[in-house]
Amino acid sequence: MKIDLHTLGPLVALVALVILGAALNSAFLAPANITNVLARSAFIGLIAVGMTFVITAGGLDLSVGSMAAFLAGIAIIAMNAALPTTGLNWGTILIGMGVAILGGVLAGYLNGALVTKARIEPFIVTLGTMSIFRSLVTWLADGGTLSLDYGLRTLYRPVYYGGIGWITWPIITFAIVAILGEWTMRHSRFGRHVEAIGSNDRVARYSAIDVNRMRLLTYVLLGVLVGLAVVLYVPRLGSASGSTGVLWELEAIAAVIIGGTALKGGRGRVWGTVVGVLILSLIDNILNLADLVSPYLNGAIQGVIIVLAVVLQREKRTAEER
Amino acid sequence: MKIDLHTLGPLVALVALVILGAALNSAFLAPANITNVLARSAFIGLIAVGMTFVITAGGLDLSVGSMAAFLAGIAIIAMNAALPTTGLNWGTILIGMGVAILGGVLAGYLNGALVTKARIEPFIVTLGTMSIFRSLVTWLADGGTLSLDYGLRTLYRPVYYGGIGWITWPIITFAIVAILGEWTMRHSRFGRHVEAIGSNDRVARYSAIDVNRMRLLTYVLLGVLVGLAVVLYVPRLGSASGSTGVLWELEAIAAVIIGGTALKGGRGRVWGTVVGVLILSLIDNILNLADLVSPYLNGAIQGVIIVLAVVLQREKRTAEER
Amino acid sequence: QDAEKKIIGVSIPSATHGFMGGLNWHAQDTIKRLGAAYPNLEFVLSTAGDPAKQVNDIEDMMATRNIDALVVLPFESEPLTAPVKAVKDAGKFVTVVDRGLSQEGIEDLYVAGDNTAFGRVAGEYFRDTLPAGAKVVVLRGIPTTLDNERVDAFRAALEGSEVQILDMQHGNWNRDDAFAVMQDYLAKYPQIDAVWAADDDMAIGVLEAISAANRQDEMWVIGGAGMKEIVKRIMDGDKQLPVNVTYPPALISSAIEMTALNFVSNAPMTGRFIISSQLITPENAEQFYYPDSPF
Amino acid sequence: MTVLALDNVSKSFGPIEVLHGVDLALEPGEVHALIGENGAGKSTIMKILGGFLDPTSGQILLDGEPVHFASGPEAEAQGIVVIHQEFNLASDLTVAANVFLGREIGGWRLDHAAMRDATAALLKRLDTRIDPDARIRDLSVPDRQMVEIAKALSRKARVLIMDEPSAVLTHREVGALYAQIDRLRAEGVAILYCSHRLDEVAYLADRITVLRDGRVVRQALRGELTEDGMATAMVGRELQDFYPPKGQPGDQPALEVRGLTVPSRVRDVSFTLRRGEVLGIAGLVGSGRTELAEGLVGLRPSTGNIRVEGREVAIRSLRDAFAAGLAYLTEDRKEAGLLLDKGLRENLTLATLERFGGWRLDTRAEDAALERATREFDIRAPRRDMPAGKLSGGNQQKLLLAKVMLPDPGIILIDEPTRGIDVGTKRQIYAFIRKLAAEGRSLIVISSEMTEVIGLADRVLVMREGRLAGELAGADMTEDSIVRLAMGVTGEAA
Ligand SMILES: Nc1ncnc2c1ncn2[C@@H]1O[C@H](COP(=O)(O)OP(=O)(O)OP(=O)(O)O)[C@@H](O)[C@H]1O
Ligand SMILES: Nc1ncnc2c1ncn2[C@@H]1O[C@H](COP(=O)(O)OP(=O)(O)OP(=O)(O)O)[C@@H](O)[C@H]1O
Ligand SMILES: [Mg+2]
Ligand SMILES: [Mg+2]
Repeated sequence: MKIDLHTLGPLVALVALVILGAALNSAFLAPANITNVLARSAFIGLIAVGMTFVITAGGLDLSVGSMAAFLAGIAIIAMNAALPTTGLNWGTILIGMGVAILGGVLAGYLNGALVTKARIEPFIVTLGTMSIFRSLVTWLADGGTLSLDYGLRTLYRPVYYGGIGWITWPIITFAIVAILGEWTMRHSRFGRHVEAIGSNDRVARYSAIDVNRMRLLTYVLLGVLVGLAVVLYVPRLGSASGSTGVLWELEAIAAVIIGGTALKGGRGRVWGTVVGVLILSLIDNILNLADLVSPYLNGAIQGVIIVLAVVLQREKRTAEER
Repeated sequence: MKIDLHTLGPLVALVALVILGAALNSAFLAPANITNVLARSAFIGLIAVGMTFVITAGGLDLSVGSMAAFLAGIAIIAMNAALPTTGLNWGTILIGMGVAILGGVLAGYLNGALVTKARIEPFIVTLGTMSIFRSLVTWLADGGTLSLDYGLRTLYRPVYYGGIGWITWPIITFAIVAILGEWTMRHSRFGRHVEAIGSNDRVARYSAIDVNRMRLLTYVLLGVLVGLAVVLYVPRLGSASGSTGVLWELEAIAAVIIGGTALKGGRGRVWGTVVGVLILSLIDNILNLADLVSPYLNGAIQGVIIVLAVVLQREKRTAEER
Repeated sequence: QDAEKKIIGVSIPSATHGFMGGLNWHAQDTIKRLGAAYPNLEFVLSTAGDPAKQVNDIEDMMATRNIDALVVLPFESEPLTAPVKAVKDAGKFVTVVDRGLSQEGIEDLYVAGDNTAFGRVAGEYFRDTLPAGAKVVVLRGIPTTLDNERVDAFRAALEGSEVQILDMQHGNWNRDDAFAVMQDYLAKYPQIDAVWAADDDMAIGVLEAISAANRQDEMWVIGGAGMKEIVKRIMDGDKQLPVNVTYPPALISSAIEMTALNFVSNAPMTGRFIISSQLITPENAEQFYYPDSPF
Repeated sequence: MTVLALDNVSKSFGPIEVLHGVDLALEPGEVHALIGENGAGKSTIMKILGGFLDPTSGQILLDGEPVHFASGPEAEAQGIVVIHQEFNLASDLTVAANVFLGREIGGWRLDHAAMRDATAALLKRLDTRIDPDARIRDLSVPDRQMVEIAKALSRKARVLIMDEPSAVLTHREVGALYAQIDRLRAEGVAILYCSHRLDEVAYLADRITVLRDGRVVRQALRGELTEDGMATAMVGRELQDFYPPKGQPGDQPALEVRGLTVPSRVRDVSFTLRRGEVLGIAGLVGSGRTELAEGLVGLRPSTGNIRVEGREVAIRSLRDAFAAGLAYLTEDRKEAGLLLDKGLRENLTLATLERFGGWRLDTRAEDAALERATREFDIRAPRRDMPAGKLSGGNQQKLLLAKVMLPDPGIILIDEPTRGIDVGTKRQIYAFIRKLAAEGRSLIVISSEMTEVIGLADRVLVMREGRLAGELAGADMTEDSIVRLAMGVTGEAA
């Protein structure tokens, strides 16, 4: 098999970070810490897998963070509203999950339709919907926080914290979605067409691919995955507010690009995205492991590591191209 | 002369907004309000003109907001430090201005060099430097605010508030930069080369254009304009902190794209950018002037208007193509 | 000498606006001071930009730093309640600062300012000082629960008086945003008698906008939280800034210090300490003036 | 028995009508050649037949019935397959993925092996060694064309429309293409074939339609038209000698190249170009001719010693090459030659902007230059302000030539000078090259058309696998000897 340097580069960065972490603190490799890091990567991870498809098809979605906040908000409202009728049981929680996922489908459809039907630049569409979702959730929460009923929260909690041994549900979900995503990108017609569209949409059109439909589907897929991320997020914090999911979009896009997917589309690497997500979570985790510097400088270290992680990968590429 | 629909679209949106504003509140067209809105637009305006070049050459810069905060911070520190030696006079302020502009050159050079020499995706480079600059200014300010010496601030104040009649210096600067920017894009070799690079960098290379140097120059130009924006920003409030310039990058990019410049490069419209900047400032102004709805929903209205402004422009374009 | 090392984790929001900046500074300053004073205490500080990151930080402190106590200023009450409860359930000492958790009785020690008083004290000053028919505008912070509490209390204090609130928009505790909002208020309302800026960072922006419009003589401004520049001007008897309402960022210092004392002294440090908001007037301003703080 | 026909079809782009009442009928089992000057409307006809453009008036008849194709894929569903003049490949995807794009084999899971095998089989039939797993962006221009052909062959075509499929191919590959065309013809496929190589038209076509300025001016059956006759019908007047008489190159060396090496592609090439000489470089696809030229002008990192007019020069970028008086015309006009979305003027002056005004660009001077260039190179553009990508293929090539000649270079390297150019213009270009040589300039002409090299060059270098395989001059320049050197076959009968 041919080794793909685009994926290898970030992998090297990931391994370097793991070694650094282990050197800084022996607890780094303890199962508890690994569980924590993997589980919290799941939100951005799910979103980033969806984002990989959107970007590969030549799109972009800046609204995912706000969308997550909005979906969490309506899911919580729905569960609280249903509680008196349906009672304190899993049925109520399933309603909430359903609302999150269905809301994700609709929100993704909105973005996709504006991009493909109204033919507006994705950057603008999703910048607009980013404002809209953010502002709606703030309004729904009346400027404060929307909280899930305490009983429901206790019932729902194991969805984030429980699992099979130390492999908690978010980790399992992220793993399954990553595998399915990789499979879809590599081995399905949909993935093939997504890559073709991002590479050259005229060629795709000439090959009888319904370009608009496929593009729309990538946004819907991303919406569903944002919904799924929300399903895992709500039991963790039990609330949603205007500050939920701020900057998730940048993190997700960064993970996708660190992973070797080209921002201009045409080449999607779901594995790379997973590695990118892990790199970003590990940076935060490692900064917490040691008191390296003034906390004010955490951002600077983060920035340097992100750039370095990509340098590792690009260096190889230039060598290959020359 | 042929009418350019790309620029006309946003212009229609701008005129619609002006009419809306005037209808909602009679104070809207008062010279004081016009001065306020134009002067406030100047910061984003200067940056967006620079961003137009970067995007036209196929680049992107997410770091401008943080860069502005950082430059404002070092300019203030420099002026405060120079004060005991140079005294309370314009010389000291010129030092501060020099530091801001020179700092802008260096910061732009850093971004540009990482993009062109280290060959890293601009999105990642500037996401990294965005974190870095933001974190540096927070560190310099020790988490708080860097304030300019009171005497200096009083001396410096007229640079923002003064001017020729109601046309204050920021307005004048913005107008001059916009005209120079438009001229450069249309009538200079540099502008032609920038468009060529964004359109197809291989063709540019085969036409003996030093692609890397030109790309680097666009980042340096943007850095200089960020520096210039800072020169106008510091006298306004005389301070800088970690929250200065947050999200300016998104606003600047949005203005550029609303103005009809393509995000993928090759087609720059500086006039369009100016219109885009004005649209964005006007939305804020109108939302403040009119008691439309819950302030929580301001973001939603903003989002809708941004998308609509672009719909106006795109509708035309689809008709033109097949 | 107690040889056993105790680790105290401190988790606070990052310095995204003036007040938080001051709070960050006080936290670091206190940690440095206590670290030197008590060699068997170790501190772990982390700052978070959003609630989810703060939960991550707390998880990391538990999993990798093995803390004995946690001092937390929750970014938001709701999302932090369960994670902080988990820390308590693991047998750690928990100090909650400023924003109460949404469930009673989790923390050992609670040190807080009083947001309701913060709004009320300001509101009462407006009510008592302004003549009937006076018009005021309000700049709100970032939409959050605590902003709601302050604004509601302010409104309640004015209830029944003849003072009219013209408008309330969000200045997001940010100087630039406040400047723009105030400029637009000035364009919109020919008569404004007073401004409640609810935060001293916003007050700075508001004052600039007023003086740019040359309407300094028409209105005064009340901020909040006692920023040193503002306190200085009150001390100097600035007419535009008659008073201020405290909400000291130094409360984090008290919280960290009391938590430390719990380990180094014999006195158990538990209970609720509410540091109420006070009115800073030209007469008492001196005692609220900390020239070294960045805030 | 006509499968597909145009009935009185006209086509306008905006106010300009480019086809005027064209009738054309394609019969099964027949190769129908469409020839005409650049911009005559050949590609437009093909796009209309393939469903990619709507006729402005007139109709398309499929099996005698009027049809309307809403899109290319819709026409393809009816068995009408088009090989476009410009590439239609997604360059990030592999060869196999492109061949089966939109018609992937497999159920839920794509059957990669089946597609790869099928692609390999198709490519084998075309006698090329392209790896089905290679990405298109890593392929050379001729290889990409072979993939296009393979892609078209993989579709079940009743009608195959080929727009200059051979323009970028070399000898050997053209042979493979002919074999496939013969096979399809025998299977009863109707083929519409467009080419500027008249020898190939004479060899392949059962029926010929000659187009001039959007009108059919002549229809003929196999054997009714000689190559000269075709040329005359296309141009509308007699054409004399195809190649201009060769000149007398001077003795002074204009360019001396010693030990030029382009890492991993060209090794140790040395030659001397004399003033006033036209030096041909021949070789098979992939023999490194393009890399040699690009290394020479600083577009690729290279080592070696270069002297211009006896002075040693260091060329590290194209700018250095310009300064030394060298110019290079790329073979890849779509990707490296022209900005397809920019106007003619912007394209013409892009490499030489410093000649047009100081601080402010002098658009008047640019327009004047465009005026001159359109005359000198006979660029036929319906409108001056159209984007270069909307020009017909041949006219794009002429524009590119004009762009390269603008700095008035002393030494000119031309890679595939007449790709996609009609006979009439070819003659103009040949005459032009000769004129340049006569003026004392020196030229290197890289070409895959053997006859062109022989007819034009004073001397020819043959490359094989990145090295110089030999040099031929005068009467020794024959197709046979060039092929021998290029393939590395020695001895008399191989
Ligand atoms: N989309 C378009 N818009 C405007 N004009 C066009 C467009 N496409 C083609 N033309 C014009 O129509 C004419 C015919 O072009 P066409 O591509 O059919 O020529 P051709 O015979 O294929 O020439 P060549 O041999 O150079 O490929 C040309 O003048 C061309 O510039
Ligand atoms: N592996 C590759 N990666 C990228 N580009 C390539 C690769 N191989 C060839 N090319 C490009 O394809 C073109 C043709 O290269 P090739 O090696 O076939 O040289 P050539 O002898 O000039 O052949 P011809 O001129 O007949 O195409 C060149 O522009 C070259 O840059
Ligand atoms: Mg053609
Ligand atoms: Mg070649």
